[in-house]
Amino acid sequence: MAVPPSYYLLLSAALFCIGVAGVLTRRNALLFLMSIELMLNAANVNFVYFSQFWGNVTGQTFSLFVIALAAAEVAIGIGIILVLYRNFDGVDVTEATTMRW
Amino acid sequence: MNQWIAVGALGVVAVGIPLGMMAASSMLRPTVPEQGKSAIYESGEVPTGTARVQFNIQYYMVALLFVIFDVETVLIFPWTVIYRPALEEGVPLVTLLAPMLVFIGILVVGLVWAWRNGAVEWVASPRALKEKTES
Amino acid sequence: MAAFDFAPLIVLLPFTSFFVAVAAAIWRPNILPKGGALPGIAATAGSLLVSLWVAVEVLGGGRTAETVYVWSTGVGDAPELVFSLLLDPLSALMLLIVSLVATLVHVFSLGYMNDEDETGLPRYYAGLGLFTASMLGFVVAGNLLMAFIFFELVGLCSYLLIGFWFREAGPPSAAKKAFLVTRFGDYFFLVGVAGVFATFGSAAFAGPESFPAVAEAALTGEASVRTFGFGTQTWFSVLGFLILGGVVGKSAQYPLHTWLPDAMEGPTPVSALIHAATMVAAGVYLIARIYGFYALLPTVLAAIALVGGFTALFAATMGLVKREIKQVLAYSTISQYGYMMLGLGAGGYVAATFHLMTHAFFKALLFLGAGSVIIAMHHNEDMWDMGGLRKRMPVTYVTFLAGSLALAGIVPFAGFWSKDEVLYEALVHGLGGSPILLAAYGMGLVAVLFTGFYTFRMVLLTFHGDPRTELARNPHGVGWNVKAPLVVLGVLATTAGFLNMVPVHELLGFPPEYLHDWLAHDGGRSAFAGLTSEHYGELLHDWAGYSTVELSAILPGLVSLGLALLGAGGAYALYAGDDPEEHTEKLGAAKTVLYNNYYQDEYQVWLTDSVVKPLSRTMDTFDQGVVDGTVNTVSSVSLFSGRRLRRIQTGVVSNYAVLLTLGLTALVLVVGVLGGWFA
Amino acid sequence: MIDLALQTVPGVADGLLPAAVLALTALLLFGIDTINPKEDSLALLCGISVGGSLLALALAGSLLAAGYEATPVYGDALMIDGTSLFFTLVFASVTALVSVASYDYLRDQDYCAEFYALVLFAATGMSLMAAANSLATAFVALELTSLPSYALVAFLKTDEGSVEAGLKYFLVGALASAVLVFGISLVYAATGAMTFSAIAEAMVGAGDVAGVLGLGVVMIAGGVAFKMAAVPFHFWAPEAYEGAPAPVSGFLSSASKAAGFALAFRIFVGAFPVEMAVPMGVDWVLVFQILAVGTMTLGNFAAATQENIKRMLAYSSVGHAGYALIGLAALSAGGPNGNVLGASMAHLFVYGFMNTGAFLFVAMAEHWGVGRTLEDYNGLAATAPVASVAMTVFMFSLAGLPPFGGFFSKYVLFYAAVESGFWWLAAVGAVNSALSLFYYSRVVKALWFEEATVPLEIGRRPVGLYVSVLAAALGTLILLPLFGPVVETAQTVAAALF
Repeated sequence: MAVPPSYYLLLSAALFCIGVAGVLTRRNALLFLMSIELMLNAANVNFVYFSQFWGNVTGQTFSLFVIALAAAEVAIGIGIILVLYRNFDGVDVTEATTMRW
Repeated sequence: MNQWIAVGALGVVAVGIPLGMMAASSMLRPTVPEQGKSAIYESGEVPTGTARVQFNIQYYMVALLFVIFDVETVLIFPWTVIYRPALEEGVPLVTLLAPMLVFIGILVVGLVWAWRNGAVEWVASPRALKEKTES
Repeated sequence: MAAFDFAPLIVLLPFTSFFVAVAAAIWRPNILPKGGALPGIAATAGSLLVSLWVAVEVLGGGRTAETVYVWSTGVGDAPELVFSLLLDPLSALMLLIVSLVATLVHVFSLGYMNDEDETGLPRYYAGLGLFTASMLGFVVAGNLLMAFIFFELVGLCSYLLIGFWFREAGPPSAAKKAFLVTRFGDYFFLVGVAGVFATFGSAAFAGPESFPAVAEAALTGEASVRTFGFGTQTWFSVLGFLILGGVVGKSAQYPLHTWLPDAMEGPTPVSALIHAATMVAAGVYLIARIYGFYALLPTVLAAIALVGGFTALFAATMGLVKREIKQVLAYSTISQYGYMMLGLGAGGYVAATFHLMTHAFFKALLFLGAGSVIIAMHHNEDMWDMGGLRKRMPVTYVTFLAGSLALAGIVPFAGFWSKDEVLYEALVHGLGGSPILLAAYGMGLVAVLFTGFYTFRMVLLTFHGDPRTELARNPHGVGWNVKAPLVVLGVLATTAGFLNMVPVHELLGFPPEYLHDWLAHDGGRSAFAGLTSEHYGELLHDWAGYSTVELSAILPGLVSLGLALLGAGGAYALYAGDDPEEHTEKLGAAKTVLYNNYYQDEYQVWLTDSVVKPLSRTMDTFDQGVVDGTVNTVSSVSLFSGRRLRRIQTGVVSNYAVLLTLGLTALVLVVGVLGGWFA
Repeated sequence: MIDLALQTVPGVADGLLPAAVLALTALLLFGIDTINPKEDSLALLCGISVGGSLLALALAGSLLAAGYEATPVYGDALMIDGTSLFFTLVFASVTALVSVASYDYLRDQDYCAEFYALVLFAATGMSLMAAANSLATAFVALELTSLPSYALVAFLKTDEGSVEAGLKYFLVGALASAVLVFGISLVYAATGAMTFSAIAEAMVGAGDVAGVLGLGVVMIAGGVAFKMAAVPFHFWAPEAYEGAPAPVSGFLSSASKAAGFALAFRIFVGAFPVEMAVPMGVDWVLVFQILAVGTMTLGNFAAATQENIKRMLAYSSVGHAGYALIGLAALSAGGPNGNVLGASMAHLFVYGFMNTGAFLFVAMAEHWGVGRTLEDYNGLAATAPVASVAMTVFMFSLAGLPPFGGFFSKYVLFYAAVESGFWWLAAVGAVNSALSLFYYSRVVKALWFEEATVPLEIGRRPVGLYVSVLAAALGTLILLPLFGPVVETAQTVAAALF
């Protein structure tokens, strides 16, 4: 009862789109970050499945890299969000608009 | 498709049982709202405020350090997978070990740097100190 | 070939003087006597001497086209980019003209700038030095890329020099206008250069590999070139028009002439340099330089001739009504370069070169003369404030008159012979089966009349009559450094025409037509056979379909002379005698004279109001409205759309995410639909 | 001599040495800070940083001059060849310039060691991007470049502009890297391979999943376009460059952008060859054509209306990304692809000097307390003539006026585009160049021709900034006679990619 590859693609695409929707609608910087994590994990679904599909471990290894880099990204992101909070008294990404046009 | 029916049935049951129990109990129990019931349970202590308090920033620093070093360790995993087969294939031990030592070495440099820069030291903030002396 | 070994010095000497002046300006502003004029004079005089030597060498049959420096050899079949020298009769002649005029302008600047205690002199002389060096570099350029580089440098220097008095309101904007308008043309040129490289794989001017030679071979089918899907002739014409864009901008031809009158804001010696020998001449010289290419393209030639003829007429009418002496000269410059373009377009390569040369002398003379008048008038340029300067400045007057006679085309001054030849070439080729040239000829002929009129109006208002202001009664004296250049140029403006007296030669069989002979031969070097006027004649006949009718040069000469005299006479009739207003005040009783003056005044008013002014105004409206309007519209549309576009950048990062996502989606859709992913 | 030195480093391929030097320098800086976190000797840190980047520059230069053969290392994960060394040259020189300039900028700042270490880590990431030979290394190297960059942009923790810039850069960057990873996952799904050569081989059999592959390719293009600051992935750029410390703006807009291009050249030429991808319907050339035209136009049009010089430079840098994109947009099966790509590389090389120099001049103006708008620059030339001459050189060179380096690179680029038959790209580029002259000349006009509104007091001549601005100006000028060798090298190494 193998699940066809297209199902996995649809699953990851759906995850990705949920992530995109979160990015587009959320104003809280932390939720913005979480949405991006979701998008990264959508990619991980693909990697893990297709690694098995093609019979090599490249994809699974790469998904580990993605996870590690996502953590690093979050670390930097939290740092930036902290200074954002100090300078703008909040973590609303739409508040920081001193530069435009 | 019949195997999917089983999956669906499992889902229905999984959601249905708790819902049913909650529904049943709300129908059977007497409803006596009281302030003490909705108060925060702090193991008998009188709560000092709401649960929505701001944590000291240093919790985040420690958490961040944990997350980073924790996740970096995951990268050791693929190496361990190939370690033994590669040794058996006759790859020299140095060739196999050196990259991982370098990797860990770099992590150690980062950790020591963070340590020396006070990332893991708990510095009492002036405000916290003040609160402590006041209470 | 010793002279040719020293030829790079012609460019390097003024360039060195530029460095000296810059270094002085930065570190020791007062170290150089005369604010840096002396190195400049020495350098340009040195260039002049070397140019003379080169000219002698060329006269003896010497020619050279050598590579001086290789920029890039390219990879595979990519073309080489090189700096190369091309010394042949045309460039030798132009070198003489440029270095001579530049030397005289440097000397004159001593009187115009130093003696007037201007500040920032090292900067001025640095600019002059670089300007001269760039133009000389342009003249000796052996390929189109190098020519383009120096062409741009010339534009940059004009920007620096026109804006010399940058603390005043006018000069900086004039400088900017000059720079931007010529740059506008130059971008076409740049695309043209790239196109030439892409098409021919070479941009050299001389030799069998040169692009005119390859173009000719391609048209006969002996060589194949890349034409990007166009017909060979069509594609060459496109290239020709692109290069022409740069020429039209630099040589101030319609419709990109608007910068030139404004450029009068610069110091007068700079105007002399710009108009006589350098920047404006660069455009015409470029066409002459690659005439072997243009001679293959009848469409482009016709366009050149029409643009030239129209510009000649159009600018002449505008010159009729100007008050400032330099404005009149500015419009006359545009008009005269129109003649050169007309000459080139009509197949008169020699005639146009000839006019380029004589014009360089007499226009430099007129500008320097005007500069002398301006010194005398304490920098008042309004001719209606002058009058009667003849007696007070005899040297300036006599030389200015010689220049004016040359400009108006009165026999035997230089301008007559050259302008007459240009018109003659247009006429004979026009009658010989290219009727479109006749239209250009007609416009050029009418312009002769106007030229005579405005020239003498200028002379009469400035020098004749009674002084109209206190300034004109007691003019400031001018020194030797102003007079000497005027005398040298005065002699040249009078005699330079004798080099090529076509009608006289026809009548008497002598003296020889020196310039024709100079440009016609390859000096026994077949590599340069493609650069001779003989060869151009064949090309014009074979490819452009230009043929001549047998026609005496004397009759057309008389016609244009008659028209010039008519114009001059008209000016004399209107402006001779003393000034009306002054006159009325002094001789209140003399009613007849007053009536006559009144009549003159009325007539002048009538003439200007009912004929010239509407015409000029129409022209001006067109100029301001349509031409400037187009330019302004383009810039304001750019700025407006720029302001709209930057509004996308709302400053809200969520909106960026939305736009980024939408952009990506759009890209996916476009590529996907075209790539058939959804099929 | 180099060869001998190389033998002594076990486990590191000699072509990777420049990158290794950069990484070790960064670690060394961390080490110094670890030993003595409180007292930073700025001169020492700056010296180490400059020394390291110059050493990397020298190594890359000598390897390139010796004609380094293309060698895949670490099981095809990285490819050391002329292209990677060429780009390493760009990165190392920009890093050196920025390090010198930061000396004055950091004088009153804390965390100087971290600043330099982050710059060098980013430079390491860039040189790995230029050497990437697999989508995995490409992603890791890209993140290694991006993460320090985010921190660098937000370096001035108490400055609202810097923090806002960092936030925007980070959020857009995170989004773009998520897009990139998803693109990579789709390509992996369609081909089952990560290294470029394997992907190119597997593409033959991927005809029936062209949609998945194509979607992945376009998303990868989006991910690298973020690094290049190409429209519509450029939104972070104006703000990040405006808000960041000026040396960082120079670093990002020159080196980081060049790294994006290096990666794009590698991925698209190596993994998705034109002659295979386009017939399959995966027409990434079209993607880059759209991006190139949009980027050029939007960048230049928006720059034309700016009053803030830093922001104007930011938009102009977007515009220049559009020119450089011609290198990818004018590729065709069987065309003179090496020339086009090489011309684009040479343009990035020249651009590295002139653009860094321009931003460093802005840094100098900030150092003096001059404002950021055009009006504040009025009459600056009277007070600081030498620096203003350098700035004039940068402006004219950016505008593509002869005889500066920028003219030649743009000329060669447009010429190569025409040569490949994409004359319309060259035409759009030429029109945009004309527009760019407008706003560049405004700066020159303000410097030289306008009167200062407020009398300008310049307290100190910052040595580091002066040295780096003049070095950049010198570079821009030296590239005039040296442009021949540069473009030849670029075109040779680019031709080797195909």
